[in-house]
Amino acid sequence: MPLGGILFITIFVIVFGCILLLLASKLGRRVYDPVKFQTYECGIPVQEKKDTKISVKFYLTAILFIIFDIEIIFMYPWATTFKDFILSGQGLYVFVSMMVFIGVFVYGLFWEVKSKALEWD
Amino acid sequence: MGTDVFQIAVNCIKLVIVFLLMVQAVPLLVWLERRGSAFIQNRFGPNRVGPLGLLQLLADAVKFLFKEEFVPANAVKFLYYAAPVAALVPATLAFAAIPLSTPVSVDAFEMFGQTWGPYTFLWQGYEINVGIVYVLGVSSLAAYSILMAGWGSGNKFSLMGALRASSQIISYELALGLSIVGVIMMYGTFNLTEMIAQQQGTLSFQFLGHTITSSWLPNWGIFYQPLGALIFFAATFAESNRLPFDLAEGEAELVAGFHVEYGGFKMLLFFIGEYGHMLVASALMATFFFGGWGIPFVGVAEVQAWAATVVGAGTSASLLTGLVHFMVFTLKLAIFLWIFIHVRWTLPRFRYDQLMELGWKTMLPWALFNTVLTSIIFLIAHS
Amino acid sequence: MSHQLLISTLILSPLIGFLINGLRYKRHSANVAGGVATAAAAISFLSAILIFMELLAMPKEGRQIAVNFFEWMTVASLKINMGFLVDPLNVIMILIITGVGSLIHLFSVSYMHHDEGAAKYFAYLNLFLFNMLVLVLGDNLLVMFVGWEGVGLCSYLLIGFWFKDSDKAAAGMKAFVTNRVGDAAFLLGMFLLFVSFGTLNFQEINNMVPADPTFSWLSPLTLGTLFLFIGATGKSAQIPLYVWLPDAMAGPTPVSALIHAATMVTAGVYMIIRLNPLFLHTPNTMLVIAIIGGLTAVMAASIGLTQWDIKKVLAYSTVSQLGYMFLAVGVGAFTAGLFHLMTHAFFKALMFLGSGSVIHAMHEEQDIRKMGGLKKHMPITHFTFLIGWLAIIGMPPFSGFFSKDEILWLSFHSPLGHPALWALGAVGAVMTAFYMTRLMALTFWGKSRVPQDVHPHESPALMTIPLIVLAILSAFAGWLGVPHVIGAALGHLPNILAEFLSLNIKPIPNLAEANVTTEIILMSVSVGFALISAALAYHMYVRNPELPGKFTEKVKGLHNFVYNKYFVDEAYEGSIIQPLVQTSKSIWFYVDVNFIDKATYWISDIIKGGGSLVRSLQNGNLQTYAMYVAIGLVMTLTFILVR
Amino acid sequence: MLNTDIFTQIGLNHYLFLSAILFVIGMAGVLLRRNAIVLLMSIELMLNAVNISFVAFSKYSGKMEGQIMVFFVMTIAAAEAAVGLALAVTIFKRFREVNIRFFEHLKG
Amino acid sequence: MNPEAFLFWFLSIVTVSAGLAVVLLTNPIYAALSLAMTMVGVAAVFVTLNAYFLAGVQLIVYAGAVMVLFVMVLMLFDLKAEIQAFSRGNLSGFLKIGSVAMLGGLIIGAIVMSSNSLLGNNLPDLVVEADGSKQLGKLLFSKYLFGFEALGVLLMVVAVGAVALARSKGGTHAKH
Repeated sequence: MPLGGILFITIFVIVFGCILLLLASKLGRRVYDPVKFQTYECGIPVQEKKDTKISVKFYLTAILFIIFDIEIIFMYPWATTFKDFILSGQGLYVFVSMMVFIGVFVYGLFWEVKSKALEWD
Repeated sequence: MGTDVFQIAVNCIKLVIVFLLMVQAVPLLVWLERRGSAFIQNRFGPNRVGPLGLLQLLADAVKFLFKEEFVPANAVKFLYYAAPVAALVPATLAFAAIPLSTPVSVDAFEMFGQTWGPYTFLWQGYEINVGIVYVLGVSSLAAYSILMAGWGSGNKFSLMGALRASSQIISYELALGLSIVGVIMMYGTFNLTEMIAQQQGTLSFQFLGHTITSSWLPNWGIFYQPLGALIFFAATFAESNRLPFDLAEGEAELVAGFHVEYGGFKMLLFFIGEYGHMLVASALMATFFFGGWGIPFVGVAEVQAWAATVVGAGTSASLLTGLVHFMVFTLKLAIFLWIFIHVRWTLPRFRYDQLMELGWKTMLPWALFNTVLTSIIFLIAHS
Repeated sequence: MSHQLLISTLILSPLIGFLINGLRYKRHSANVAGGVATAAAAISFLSAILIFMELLAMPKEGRQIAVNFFEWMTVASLKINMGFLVDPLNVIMILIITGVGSLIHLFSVSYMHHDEGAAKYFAYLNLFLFNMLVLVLGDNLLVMFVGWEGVGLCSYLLIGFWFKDSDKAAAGMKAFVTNRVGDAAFLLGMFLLFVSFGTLNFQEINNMVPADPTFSWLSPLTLGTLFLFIGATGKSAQIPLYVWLPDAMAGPTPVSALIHAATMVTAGVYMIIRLNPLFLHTPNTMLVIAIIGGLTAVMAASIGLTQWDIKKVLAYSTVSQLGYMFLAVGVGAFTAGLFHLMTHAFFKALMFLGSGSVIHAMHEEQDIRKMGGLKKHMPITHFTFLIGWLAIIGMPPFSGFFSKDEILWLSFHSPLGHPALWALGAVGAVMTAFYMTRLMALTFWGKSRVPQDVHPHESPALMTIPLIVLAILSAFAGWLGVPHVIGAALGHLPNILAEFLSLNIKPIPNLAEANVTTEIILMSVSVGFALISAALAYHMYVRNPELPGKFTEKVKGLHNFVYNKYFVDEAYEGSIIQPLVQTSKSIWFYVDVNFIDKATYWISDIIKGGGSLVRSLQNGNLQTYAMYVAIGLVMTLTFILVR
Repeated sequence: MLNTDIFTQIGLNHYLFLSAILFVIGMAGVLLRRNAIVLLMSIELMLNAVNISFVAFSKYSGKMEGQIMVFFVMTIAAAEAAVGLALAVTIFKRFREVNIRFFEHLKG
Repeated sequence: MNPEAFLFWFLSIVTVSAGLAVVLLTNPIYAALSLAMTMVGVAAVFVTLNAYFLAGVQLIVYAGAVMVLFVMVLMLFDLKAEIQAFSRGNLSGFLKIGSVAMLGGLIIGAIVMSSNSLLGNNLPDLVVEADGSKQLGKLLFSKYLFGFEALGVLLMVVAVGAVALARSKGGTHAKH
């Protein structure tokens, strides 16, 4: 069971990173300057602005990603077993059922492209 | 993880070594990148510190360590610190699952008045039988560190950079995931070790009941899945935020992306993460399409026989075999890493809309096409 | 399997055509829609031909293709399969339906191409074909009933196709309502048959019919067949339910040709032929059928004498000819009935399409008083119409002669027949010859009475080709069922149709002992009278066009009586519809408004009051709802655990 | 001597308890939090809890069906999250607020 | 303490505490990150149950996709710690907490009461060790094919619907 190894290396990496960060924070010299701690905006004073407008495209991308990601995940068990299915004579059946699925997938993708959900400007 | 203390200890040490391997690769790659870019651009690059400037990396590391610690005023402190550490984890976890060489078998031996062994140690962090899914799953966690860094910095620019970077990563993850469906279908397994084992020997495949063999081509995945390999490799560029897809860093628009507010050692950790992704990508490339640790035209048994003549049979021969294969794997890795670097200094950057267009409207459909094509050929070939 | 495929192609291709046209009707141009629909009908026709060949290839005793698609319903002992049966009887029907149907589709492409609702029209037409095929092919009464209702629906939709004209919409409504009366009777008949036999499958019913006839009027089988016959009078426009068919001419002319002449209206005849052993078992019903059929033939023909609308004349002619068919089946001459059904389908479709062609040429003018002399403008239409005319008046050797003559002869000679029935038929035939000649004369011959602003012209090829094909069929189809007198005279020509149908229809028992002389005499009498009557009509309407007016002056009362269709519509209106409307109105007022509505108001008030009490629970807060779910879950779990 | 079997012998019940606890936590989140997005997250938590028990049953009864069901549940959950967040985004655009109190337009 | 038990307890503690954090932390971003942690923990629990493929899918779909979406949305909304994170109301609050507690108690009670009858007497040891993902694939494409296709359609509908929703102008209600 690789779980132990995974846990071990995760914890190790986290501890390692923390130690390094701690070390770096102790070793560096500090000079206090209030301007330095201001948010960096290309040198001009920070403009405090409520409601930063962020394009809705980002969620659209993320939402579409979720949906299509799952569709792709669905292909994985199919891909592993496809050979076995062919050898047991059910290849065409499984192939056709997957093609139906992919057809629906492509239709969805096509719709998104057509409805300009994937256009960035 | 093992049945007794020795095995557990060795496995733990192995994991640490894998991690350190990744960490030490970063300065090397940075050096390579700087010298390489200088070579491409007809400059010298760092050449003062040490022979060929090799000690420059050490100097850089020390400089990083002694940088001033600094937290922006608007930052969310916990996330600001957690992000660089979190950047390390996914790459490490993924890299540890990739088989780097042949397993090493250790004969029974005496130690501390006790008989230990015999053991078989894998030349990898751990073996996972759903390797591909695991690697994909773990590397999809990379988006968190980016988002944490971007939001934790309390800076509009870094938030924007983080969103763009993560959007880009997830967009290309689709093409990436889809491009390997053909690979999975071909090998019929998720297990990376089995994939490598299936790529040994010379090219031979079944077609309509005939077995077709080649006398000189190695049995590598690239010959079965050229389109898949291309899409996969291109997508990994985007996954690891490298040029020509390093929009997150687009200096002109977003100053420097999600790590604007980072400096010193924290920046270095992000670097390690990014180069770690490159390493994982190259290793996966080698594993899926170029026979992993396999040496073309030479079987594992031949190498073992040769090693037995050099150091005598047993543990040491097995170790030597592993080392040889590891070297081959490293060589393959180096080639891909060099391609990464070469591309970075050759191609210009995409615009963001072009990037998204390429991911969704070009690579995703082509990957889908590759999947369908592979399955059709498969269906014809095997029935 | 291949049978299944063939039959599904046959049945489904019009349905698919309907879906294509129906779902996208706004986007299609008339030509595309017509092309799709015609192709669907043609595919259906092709598969019908293939099925026919398959059937021919089978040994004679086993000419049957039964397919069962799925089990439709099972309720107690009632088990209905979505099953279809093809045998010699309905293979003829499907050939007629799809063949004539295809021709009419083709005709419609040109006829309807100006109409904005053309796609809708073709969709309905295809849907009609589908339903008609279901009706004809169904292997049990219920599946048949599905088609029966479906064709009724399509008929309604197509009669009211130009629904913006309220008269036409009303005509559609009239057809539908009249058919409902028949359908109700059909359902009752179906129930009675089910009670008697415990099945609705045709073959099972036909096999279970007792050998000896029932002479009781009240036996369930007599009642059942009577009800079925009333259903048939609705669909096939017989007395007393014929009134809808003349009004149905409000629909587009090809529809009249397809639905109201060639196919749907013959469904009743088909149904009786399909169940012929059962009907033979109940001679009382047969007598009723024969009398009704004969009376309808005469009555409709007499109305046809006086009508001025070209389509109305044809409509009454159709009713009259349907009467002949019923007369035939009523005297047990099922083969003759089917034979006449077939020939009538050809020549009446031909005449309707011809009238469509005329109407098209006359710019939607249907009054024959405004026509005349069209012969020189429309040679092809005239020629084909001429053949139809020859066929319908029973001029040998055209198809109508053979079928009509066989009916007349058998109504005289068959054990169920009677000279009086023959007399009815003969009178009808004479009248038919008269009014058809009148129609020909007023439309094509004589002096032109066409208004100045109308310039008649020959129709395009797309319309004339179906006419020509149908003309050929009307001319020669009669040789399929040569009466054995003539057959014997011409050197033992066999009656192909009767032989082909021998699986379904037993020959009339005393056919062999027929008196040849009687037969020839009767034949000559009816043909002779018909010819005289035709000549009279020619004389009256072509030679001396003023004669008819003088004549009608003399018998004005009678003429008015006939011209107004014996006031049957008015009688129905006064005796049935008005009382019904009045009763409904009073029921509406006393029961609906004063009782049911008030009761529902009370109930709704109670619910409103209760609702306003419970409404506070539904406060729009999702979490409160989730809390209710949680509480419900707790209660359920507690119940399960404690129990 | 305390019987430590309950701690060392991990069986179906342990996983079911874990699942139940996570489920109840998620339910509490749904009932108590006011942020619509946190509500959605709590629902995801509940779904995960159920998935654990599915997989546990799958393992201990030796049937693969449980895992298939988890696969399906994940799909549905992802779809639900996508639609839920799209709704949240739409509502946020309108009201600049994700408090569940603002979504009470369906009250009777 | 055997490794199996250790792993179980470790993972349960991680998962449950991360789950608690989801509900209790007032800053939604921390809640989302804890939920991601929970998801990863659940994936690990799946591994202890030999469901390797599902663990990977859990990582990819939940941790990698769904939670990224959540975090993204929260960051875009820029929601800081909430002043009033929990709903108020004496009676309903009491009812809610009470019903949740009751529910927890009842489920656990039910598990305890039925522990003997859940699986019957003989517990078969599962043989989904190595070939689990293949077995899953075979079952998915034979017995559960319809569900699979239906989900494909569902996903397509969701893709269309979610995009249409997210791009809409925000409903027909007036602003308050």
